[in-house]
Amino acid sequence: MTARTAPLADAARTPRHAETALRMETAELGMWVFIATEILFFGGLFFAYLYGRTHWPEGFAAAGRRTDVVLGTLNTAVLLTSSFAVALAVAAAEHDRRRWVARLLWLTAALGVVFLVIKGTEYRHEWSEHLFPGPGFALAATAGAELFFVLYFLTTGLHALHLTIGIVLMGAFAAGTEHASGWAHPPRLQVAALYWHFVDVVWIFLYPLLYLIVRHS
Amino acid sequence: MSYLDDGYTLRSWLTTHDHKRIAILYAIAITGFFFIGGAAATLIRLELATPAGDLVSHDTYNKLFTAHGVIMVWLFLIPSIPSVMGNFVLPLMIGARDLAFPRLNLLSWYLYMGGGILTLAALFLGGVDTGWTFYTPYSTMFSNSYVLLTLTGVFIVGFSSILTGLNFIVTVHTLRVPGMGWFQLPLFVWAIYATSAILVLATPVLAITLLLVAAERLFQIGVFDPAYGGDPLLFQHMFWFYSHPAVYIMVLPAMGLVSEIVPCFARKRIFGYRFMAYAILGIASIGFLVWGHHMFVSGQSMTASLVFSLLSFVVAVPSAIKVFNWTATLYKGSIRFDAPMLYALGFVGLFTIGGLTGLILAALAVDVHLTDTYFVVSHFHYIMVGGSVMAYFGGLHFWWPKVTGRLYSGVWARIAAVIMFIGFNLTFFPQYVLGYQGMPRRYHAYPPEFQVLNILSSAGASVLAIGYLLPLVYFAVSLWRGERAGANPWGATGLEWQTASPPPTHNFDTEPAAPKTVYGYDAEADARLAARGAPASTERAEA
Amino acid sequence: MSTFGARILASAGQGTLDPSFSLLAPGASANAGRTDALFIALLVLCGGMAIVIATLIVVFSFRYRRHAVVDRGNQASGESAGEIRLEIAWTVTPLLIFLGIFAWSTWDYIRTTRTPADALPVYVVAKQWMWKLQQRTGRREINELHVPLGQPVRLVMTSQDVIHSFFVPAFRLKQDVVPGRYTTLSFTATRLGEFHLFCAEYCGSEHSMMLGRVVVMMPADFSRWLAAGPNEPGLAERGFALYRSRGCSGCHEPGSTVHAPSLAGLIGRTVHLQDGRSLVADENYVRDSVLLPLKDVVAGFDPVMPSFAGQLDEEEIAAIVAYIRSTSDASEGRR
Amino acid sequence: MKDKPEPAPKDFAAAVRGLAATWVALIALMLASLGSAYLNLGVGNVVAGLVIATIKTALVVWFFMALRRASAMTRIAGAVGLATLILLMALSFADYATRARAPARWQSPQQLAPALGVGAQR
Repeated sequence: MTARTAPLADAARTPRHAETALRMETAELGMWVFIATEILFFGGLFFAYLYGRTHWPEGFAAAGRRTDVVLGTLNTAVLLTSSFAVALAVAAAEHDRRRWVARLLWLTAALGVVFLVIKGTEYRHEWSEHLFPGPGFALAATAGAELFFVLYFLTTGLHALHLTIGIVLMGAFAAGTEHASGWAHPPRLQVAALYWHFVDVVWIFLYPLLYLIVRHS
Repeated sequence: MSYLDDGYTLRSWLTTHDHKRIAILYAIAITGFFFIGGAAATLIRLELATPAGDLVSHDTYNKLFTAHGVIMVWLFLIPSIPSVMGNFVLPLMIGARDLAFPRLNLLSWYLYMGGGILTLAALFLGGVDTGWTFYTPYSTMFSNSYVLLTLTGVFIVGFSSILTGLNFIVTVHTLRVPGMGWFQLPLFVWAIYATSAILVLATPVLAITLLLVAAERLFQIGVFDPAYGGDPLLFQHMFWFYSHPAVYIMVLPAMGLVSEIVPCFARKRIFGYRFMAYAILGIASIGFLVWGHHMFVSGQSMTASLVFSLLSFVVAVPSAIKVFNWTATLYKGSIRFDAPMLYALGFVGLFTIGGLTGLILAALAVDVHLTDTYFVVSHFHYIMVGGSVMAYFGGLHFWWPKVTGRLYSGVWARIAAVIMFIGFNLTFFPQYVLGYQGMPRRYHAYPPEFQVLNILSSAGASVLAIGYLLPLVYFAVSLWRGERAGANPWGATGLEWQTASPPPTHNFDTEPAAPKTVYGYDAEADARLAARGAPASTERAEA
Repeated sequence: MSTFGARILASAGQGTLDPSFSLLAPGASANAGRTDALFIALLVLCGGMAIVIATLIVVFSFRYRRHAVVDRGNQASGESAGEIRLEIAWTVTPLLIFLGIFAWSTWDYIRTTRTPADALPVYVVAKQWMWKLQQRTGRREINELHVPLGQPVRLVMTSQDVIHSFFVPAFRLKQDVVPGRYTTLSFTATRLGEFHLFCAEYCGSEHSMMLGRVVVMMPADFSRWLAAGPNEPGLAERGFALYRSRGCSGCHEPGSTVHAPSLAGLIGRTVHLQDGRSLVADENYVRDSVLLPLKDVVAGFDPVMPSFAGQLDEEEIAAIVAYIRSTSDASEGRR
Repeated sequence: MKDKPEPAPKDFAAAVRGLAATWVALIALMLASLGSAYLNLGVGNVVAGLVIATIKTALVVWFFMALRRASAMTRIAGAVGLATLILLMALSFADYATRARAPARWQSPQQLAPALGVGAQR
């Protein structure tokens, strides 16, 4: 959301636009509307998951046991911490601690990269265990297990794509803050942070749905 | 300096951030797509003039109706009024200098063009034969055509819709001229606002659904495929969750437009303004609850069918309110019959018929017979072509002087409106009868007893085609040597009429003041003026 | 096809381009009269509303045209109390009318979907681009369905490929035929003659060629026709043979060594499942149990049944279902 | 819900403390969620997982995303998105919950090979 550019060049003639508070509100509302869209975008996949889970409970349970709960939990912690870091960065920006802002944003981006690395490791394990849907799928005998893994890879894949965009965004803001670029001002950073938190929230729901279906017995 | 004179190079147009220029870009593209989609419809009607499938092969026919549907729905109807007229007049109507995110607006147009070109590429490479509904498992595992390319095109166009909707929502919230409250907004703004909400909330579900269809086609994964544990009805639920509200994306802006035109030419404030606004919100929100009425015979549970049938009756109420209010607005007006008014009245009539037949379709017992027949085809054409396209032309004629600064031939415009109205009814009314007699839709050849009505329909289509081609001519003449239009040729009250025609790049030379009331027309004063023989296009800044 | 066309013409009594078509094609089933009655009522109501609105628009347009000298006074500048009352009136009135229509149509719909207990079952398999039908006696038909006059018929339908839709306009009935599950459609024919059968859900290249006809015969003629068919074993008999030859009986017969639930009279019975759910067994349940035995295991039994997916085709499963149904004729026709 | 947006905390240290407390709560909830999965609660497992996820989301939205400081319109934007998603699920399940039977495995040959991957045979 870097396109918030009303005709600022002519700010004197548009006092309404000149107010930072209003620009802030515009960008923030835009991001929240975008998040509403994203809720429905991921929502379609959650809906498909709901269908599968209610129709093939055994298949989903059997498949859910095969996901890597240790790495999944680790990744959840990584992502929650990254959200914490970016929230700190926003707070630091509001209080004019520019050095901290840059550091915290680099930390956020780095945690994002760690998340992707761990996720990649998981994918590698799943590949070697023949858990990719398709010929030779390990749980082919259990109805519904394949559907679970289809949704697993689609949701985590789309989530990883969103996270990658977030990492680039955070990296850009970190660099922008270090070089004191005009565009990386606090209100805009706050709006970018909203995006990062949203990606985190998606994962908060994916975690119990993909990793914690049935772990007992 | 008008926005049209702000640079003449192609580059100045393709890199513009000006909402007015982007609207023009949309208008040009949309006109192209409309005539491509129309060409497909022409071939369909030609084929259906005889019962035997003799003009084109059945595969070609299937590709034709798919192309017609895909182009008309996603490349014409959905972006038509919001992206062209919403873009042009929404900021003007609320006294803003541009949309909230001008660069995003340009990006929307590029996404739209990119998606549109991909879709067209699929058509010219060999076409798609799934129908615009992409029903699984036909689209995922059986269709041997360019499904993936089309899906990609529609997917991208969807993102263009989402960004446009987002832009409009934020604009209406944050850029209204100071002092302009929610209940001082013109109803067109209300309608665009509600439409945007639908665009933002429903389109992502379409995007994810198309993504799943594409994934299923690529990897055979089985979300919608019964062979692997999926459910074809899951696709239908997700698809119609978007596509039913999409009908309201197409018709709500048309309602807003008509609510601008009718008071202006009746010289009277709109009847029941608040109720009109509530009705718009009601349609937009209840519209999300009725998608299951597309699935009455699909094998969904009877309970679900009953619930969706009930809700479908409820959603008809706000539409009825709107028709009553337009009619009541005419009462004690001082009515002028310029071309925009003829289109608007045509809209009210055709939308009423379309809406009432929708009521018939909402009745479960009757729908079991009528669904997937020409009755349904006719019903949604009454809403979308009789309704939305008619209103689109109404808007075009209403704001043409504002957009171009020129007047067009009023006589020819009225003739075109009448031809369109007659041609439309001749084309689609026989299809209601065909539907009740049981002619299924998407049939390339049909039993001979349906021929009489099909010939009528095809004949009507040729009249309709003339109606659609006429404006190309007189609008071109208007651009070439049309009379200069003043700032306010209709004597309308909206803020968009308080600036020059065509407007300057920054819309207003001095920031306009918020009007005290919306639609402040005065029929009595206008009638007195008329009695004294004042010309029809009296300039009156404050009517 | 030409004889088919000629037959259509003969039965409809119309030539090509004969303008003497009837607006409502004659109904030929018990529910057609109800549907037509509701449709005509709706047509009158909606037509009436449309005419009233059109008349008002025309009258107002003429009376209040710009140059007319007419009283335009007494216009409130805001929303008066009278205006609000009017708005409420024309909100509530349509809503009540609509709810009335809803009640009527729902009542009709429920009556139409209710199947009498003695309905004659016919198994329908749709595929691109033909209808394969099989009577209970095993007599097969392609793109033709013979039914007796006045006797309820219940179609049990599934598709081998994409979604199709079984549509008989003269019966005012239609039901999608979905791959992977059974859908049902029941009707009682009330007119002798031949009627169109269309596929109403777009299903690919030759969708518009997926035509057939429904032949309604006198019950005696129907019995004769049924008996005159190619002498194939009845569907249930064929199912019984499969039940034996594929080894179902090895476990499901009461005296067998493997502990498996008895299938006698299964359809229509309430079945309690291991995971605490319970359901009423129907064709789909039998079908699922044959193909996906571990999905719904009956309470008190071990999940030991192998899947027969890929070993039985759609018609063989239909035969087995018909056999199981034949063991419970008393409870037939539920749902 | 407070009617008026709260201003940002004046004190940086106080802001950091608030965010840190939120983070600790989030990690604790994550562990609780993990633990609950190892207890046999039947349907309770799903409920516990989703309820905890909802609480975590509320924490993130309220404190990290500063919705408590946002305008009413902004709050509505997020809420409407969520409500629409619930509509999609609830009304569709009006069908699924009352449909006679779920669809089953289907065994007809494929007409098309998948574009990628060999598929089909298993």
